[in-house]
Amino acid sequence: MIAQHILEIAYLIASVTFIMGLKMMSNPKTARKGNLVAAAGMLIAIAGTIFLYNHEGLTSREPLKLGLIFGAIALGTLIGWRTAKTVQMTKMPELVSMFNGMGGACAALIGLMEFHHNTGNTGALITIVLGIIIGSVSFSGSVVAFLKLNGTMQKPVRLPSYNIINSAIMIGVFGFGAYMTFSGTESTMLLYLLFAAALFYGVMFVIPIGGADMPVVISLLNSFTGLAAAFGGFLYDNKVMLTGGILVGSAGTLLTIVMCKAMNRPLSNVIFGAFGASGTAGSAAESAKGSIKDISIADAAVLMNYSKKVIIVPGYGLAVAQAQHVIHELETILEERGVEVKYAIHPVAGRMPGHMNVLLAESNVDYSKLVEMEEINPEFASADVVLVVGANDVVNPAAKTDPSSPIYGMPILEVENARHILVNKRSMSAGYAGIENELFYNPKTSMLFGDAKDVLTKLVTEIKSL
Amino acid sequence: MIAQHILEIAYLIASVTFIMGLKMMSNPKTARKGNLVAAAGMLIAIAGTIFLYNHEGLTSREPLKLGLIFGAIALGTLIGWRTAKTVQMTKMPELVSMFNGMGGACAALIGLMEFHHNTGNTGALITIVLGIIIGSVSFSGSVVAFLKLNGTMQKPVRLPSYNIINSAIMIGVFGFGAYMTFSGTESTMLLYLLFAAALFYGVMFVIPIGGADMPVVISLLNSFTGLAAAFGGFLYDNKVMLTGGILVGSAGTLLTIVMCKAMNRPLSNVIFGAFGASGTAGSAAESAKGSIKDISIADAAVLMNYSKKVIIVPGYGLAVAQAQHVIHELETILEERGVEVKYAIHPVAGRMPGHMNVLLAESNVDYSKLVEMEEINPEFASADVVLVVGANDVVNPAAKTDPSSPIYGMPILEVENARHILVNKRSMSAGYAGIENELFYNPKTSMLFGDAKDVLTKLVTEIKSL
Amino acid sequence: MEQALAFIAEHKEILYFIILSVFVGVEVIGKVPTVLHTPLMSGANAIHGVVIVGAIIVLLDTDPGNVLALALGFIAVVLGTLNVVGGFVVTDRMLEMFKKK
Amino acid sequence: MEQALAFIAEHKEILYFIILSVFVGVEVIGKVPTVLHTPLMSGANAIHGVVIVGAIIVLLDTDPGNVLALALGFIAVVLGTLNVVGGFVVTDRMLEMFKKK
Ligand SMILES: NC(=O)c1ccc[n+]([C@@H]2O[C@H](COP(=O)([O-])OP(=O)(O)OC[C@H]3O[C@@H](n4cnc5c(N)ncnc54)[C@H](OP(=O)(O)O)[C@@H]3O)[C@@H](O)[C@H]2O)c1
Ligand SMILES: NC(=O)c1ccc[n+]([C@@H]2O[C@H](COP(=O)([O-])OP(=O)(O)OC[C@H]3O[C@@H](n4cnc5c(N)ncnc54)[C@H](OP(=O)(O)O)[C@@H]3O)[C@@H](O)[C@H]2O)c1
Repeated sequence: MIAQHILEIAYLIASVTFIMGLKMMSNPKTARKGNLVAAAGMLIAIAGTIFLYNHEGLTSREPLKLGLIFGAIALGTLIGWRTAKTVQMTKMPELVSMFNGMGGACAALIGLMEFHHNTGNTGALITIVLGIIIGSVSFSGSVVAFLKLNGTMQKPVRLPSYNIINSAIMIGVFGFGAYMTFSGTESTMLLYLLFAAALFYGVMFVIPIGGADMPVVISLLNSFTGLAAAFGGFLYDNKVMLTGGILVGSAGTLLTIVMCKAMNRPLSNVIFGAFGASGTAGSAAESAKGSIKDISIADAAVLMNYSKKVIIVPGYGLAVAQAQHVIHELETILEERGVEVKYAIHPVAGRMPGHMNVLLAESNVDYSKLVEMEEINPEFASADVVLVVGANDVVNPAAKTDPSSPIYGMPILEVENARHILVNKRSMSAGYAGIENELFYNPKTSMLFGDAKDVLTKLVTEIKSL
Repeated sequence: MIAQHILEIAYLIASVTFIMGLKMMSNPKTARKGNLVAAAGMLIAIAGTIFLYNHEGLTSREPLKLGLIFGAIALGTLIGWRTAKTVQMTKMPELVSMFNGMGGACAALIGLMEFHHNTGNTGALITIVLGIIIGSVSFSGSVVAFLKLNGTMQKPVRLPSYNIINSAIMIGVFGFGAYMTFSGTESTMLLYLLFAAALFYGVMFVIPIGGADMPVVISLLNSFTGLAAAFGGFLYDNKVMLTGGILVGSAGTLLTIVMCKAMNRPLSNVIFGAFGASGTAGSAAESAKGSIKDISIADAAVLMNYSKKVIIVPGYGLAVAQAQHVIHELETILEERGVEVKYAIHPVAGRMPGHMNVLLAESNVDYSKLVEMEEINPEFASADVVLVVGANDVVNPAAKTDPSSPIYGMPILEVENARHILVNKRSMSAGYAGIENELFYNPKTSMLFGDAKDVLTKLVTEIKSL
Repeated sequence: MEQALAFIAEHKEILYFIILSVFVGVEVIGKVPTVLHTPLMSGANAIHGVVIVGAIIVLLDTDPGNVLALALGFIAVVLGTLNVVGGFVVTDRMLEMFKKK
Repeated sequence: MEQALAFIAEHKEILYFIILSVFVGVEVIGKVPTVLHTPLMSGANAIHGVVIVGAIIVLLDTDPGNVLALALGFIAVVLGTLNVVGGFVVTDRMLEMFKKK
């Protein structure tokens, strides 16, 4: 009995650490500590369960089982730790996606194993079946998301009227689940068929969505996994699984919505077919307004070297090109020459919210040089040069001027107020939103075509030689 | 049974409305609706209790009882509604204090009546006794606070080493409470003695605190009453009393701390003797720096009439003088003459947070003219005239320049950047913090002595005649 | 010690309830701009008037022959109503003035 | 209908628990600045790894002779650990870079 009581208290403490951890993670000053607090709580919950959990008549702690548990934890820790420590910062979305999938799979497996122990107990079966379905969808969906971000799966695969097909599949899966719950069946075959069907639905759910929308999808799947964990909590009447699961479920849902809002498009748009992958990406065919002006690396170097103030606008292309270290070098050398350099950080530049901050922080850029959109916008007027590196949508004036544009209404960085605008990208192709950008035709704008890393490296060499 | 179930659901709904209501009240756009949402939930909880509550074998609904209940509600509604509708906006702190006291008394009475029904049941007795003590302290404390705000009780009454005496009384009351809980006594006499002792402690708790600190005290007593309501919830295992009580208890505590922070002093300072009432108030004897300059109403009128931009800084004196309507008149007439007029709102101007907003909103001042401190501070430099009406501490430059000042560190309105500063107050006495204000000796400053309402009325007449 | 543990574990439901409610209360208030502090204090004040539910219960459960109890209960309900009605009405009055013109 | 009412009323404890938890989750996240969205998503991701507790329970409760169940349980614990450890470590790595220089 006393062991049970201590375990309950351990769960209570862990639940509080989860709340406190999330709360602390919402403030830059306490964020890191918050993560550690939640991790400590997790440790308490896990250790408590291993040593104290007891279901009269069922629980046993043979050396074999304990060996398996510790072996599994050791293995998982080893792989998880190594992957997390070695992965490149630009690969964050992939990583979160993968870890999320693991959690979903874990929840589904628990359901698969508990199904036969609960025949006839409808209440328990409801939570089990929902756990299997949601966990599996989260798992297979995360894997597809991972492959898409990875570049392995490039194009969105879209069957004709895939929305209708997907809805049908979803209804089918849940109908199947209802049958498994209420029919009293004990068939293992059917159980695995349900598992397979849910996995299939997860694939179908994510496959039509464009790669660029993956962060939103991952955030959504993240909250799904939370839900699956909560169903596990219902099954075992386990409070810490409930708090952890529900917290992540609700917080993840809100975060998904917030991410969509920051990009100025409704969530339904992301899921049910949206510009992220629609044909428009190629058809940036709107009549070009004016002509494009090139600039040589040498001229750009001179221009920047003799400026008073340069503002750098990093975007998705910088992340892809892994140019965060070179840009820091450029910044350092310019500062040495007495040029004031700042970074203008748009909240949705890159492919995840806060992507640019993480990236530039990695390359040791001084935190105080990263200026948020609202603060930097008034400063562009006093900048001699704005250097746009691999950014596109976040500097597209159509968001302010063209009500028919899909990004209309999204706040943008008002770079056109600067004296000179340098834009580095590889070609004239569109960005995430798949639309033309008038900025490139602005008389003040000069293009520096090429891969961001290449161009910046050359620029640095050039400036050094001045 | 079904009635019970409906009642539980009614309580669930009411609890959710309380949370939603508080949440909505935290946003200016939804605040009013939020209040109504919470009120609707309260109605549901009350009606549900009257018609559906049932404690097998105890509950009965004779016409007499129902008559008493409806009579009491009718009486309370009549008085509460009338008072709330007719009271002047400047009397808000008094009103909140009074209503808070009523809630505390209600909780204490419940405890007094339930005590004898629960002899021997220690768990119940704990909640009952705590409910009586906290409810009574909240009641008598609120009454004292009311009298102090009201002006009936002017000076803080302080026995020598009152902190020690008060702590002793507190320990005594709780010790007495513990005796009542654990001794198994059934003495009615002792029960009422406990009630009286708690009332006495409430008086002693508030009486040494200066009148100006009352808003903080009221906020604290507000959370006490929440706690008392929560203890009632424990007693009856009544969920809606629990949620309502705990929500207000925790929210009220945070609000108290936030209020103290805005005034830059710790809560302990307020409770255990602080400058609010210490001797310094009169001894604004620091050597005056420079000399005071008077200005006539006529000259002030001319100055303002021919300005481009006037910023008005309202303070506590404006509230006391009930000059909010006259100041609006002044603003209107100046605007008619083509002068740009804005109000600079310091977060703790007046005697309650947000006091100035409520006051000026009452007199129909356009919401967009009320500018928060952070936003208006850069604007003072472009103002021709700043008119300070009954404000003192919130424009005291010592907060920025003098580390030994009790208000050092509090953000202030930087009026000294304006071209001319007009200050209206009745004399050279200090404000809430009881300290000298160098601003009045500033060469740019001219004093307009007199009661705010008088002076402003004359000013309006004068400007009209120009 | 053992007893304390048992007490906590046995009352875990209510403990979770209290902890979660406290967090909700604090988080909900945390975002309030200074302008709304006065109305908020007043609104919260009205909400703790829910103590009136207890007063009604006392009155419903009381022995109908006990005049003192009936009288006390009556007073308690009056006080609770004052808290509720006064609180909500005055909050509404304050917030009414905030609406954009 | 009546059954539904009874169901809700009988499960009120857990309903309050769910509702309060949802509010806490939403309120706590509501204040996060955009900069912290990525680390937060990652941190939340680690927290739902608490599902590992369920995997451990399954393994502890399983018949020690059932090899398939033991194998599945083993895999479940590995997956759960990956979620937990990977999630917390990567979040820490991200946040480490935010610290002021
Ligand atoms: N941050 C988030 O949370 C998030 C999540 C999902 C979606 N989004 C969306 O992503 C967009 C972000 O805007 P953004 O301005 O950062 O990016 P963007 O609009 O997607 O544009 C990126 C540009 O970078 C260029 N580029 C690609 N690889 C490059 C390389 N190696 N070197 C140099 N340039 C390269 C591309 O042009 P070339 O091909 O011509 O080189 C492209 O036009 C927004 O529309 C936002 O809504 C954001
Ligand atoms: N807002 C809150 O939440 C809150 C709560 C508690 C305390 N406080 C404290 O209250 C202070 C507020 O600052 P404040 O600048 O608004 O007020 P203040 O510093 O208290 O000064 C008010 C001034 O108004 C003058 N005055 C009084 N009656 C007047 C009348 N009828 N006509 C004209 N003038 C009159 C007084 O001077 P004469 O006597 O010479 O006329 C006094 O110097 C701060 O120290 C703050 O910390 C605020």
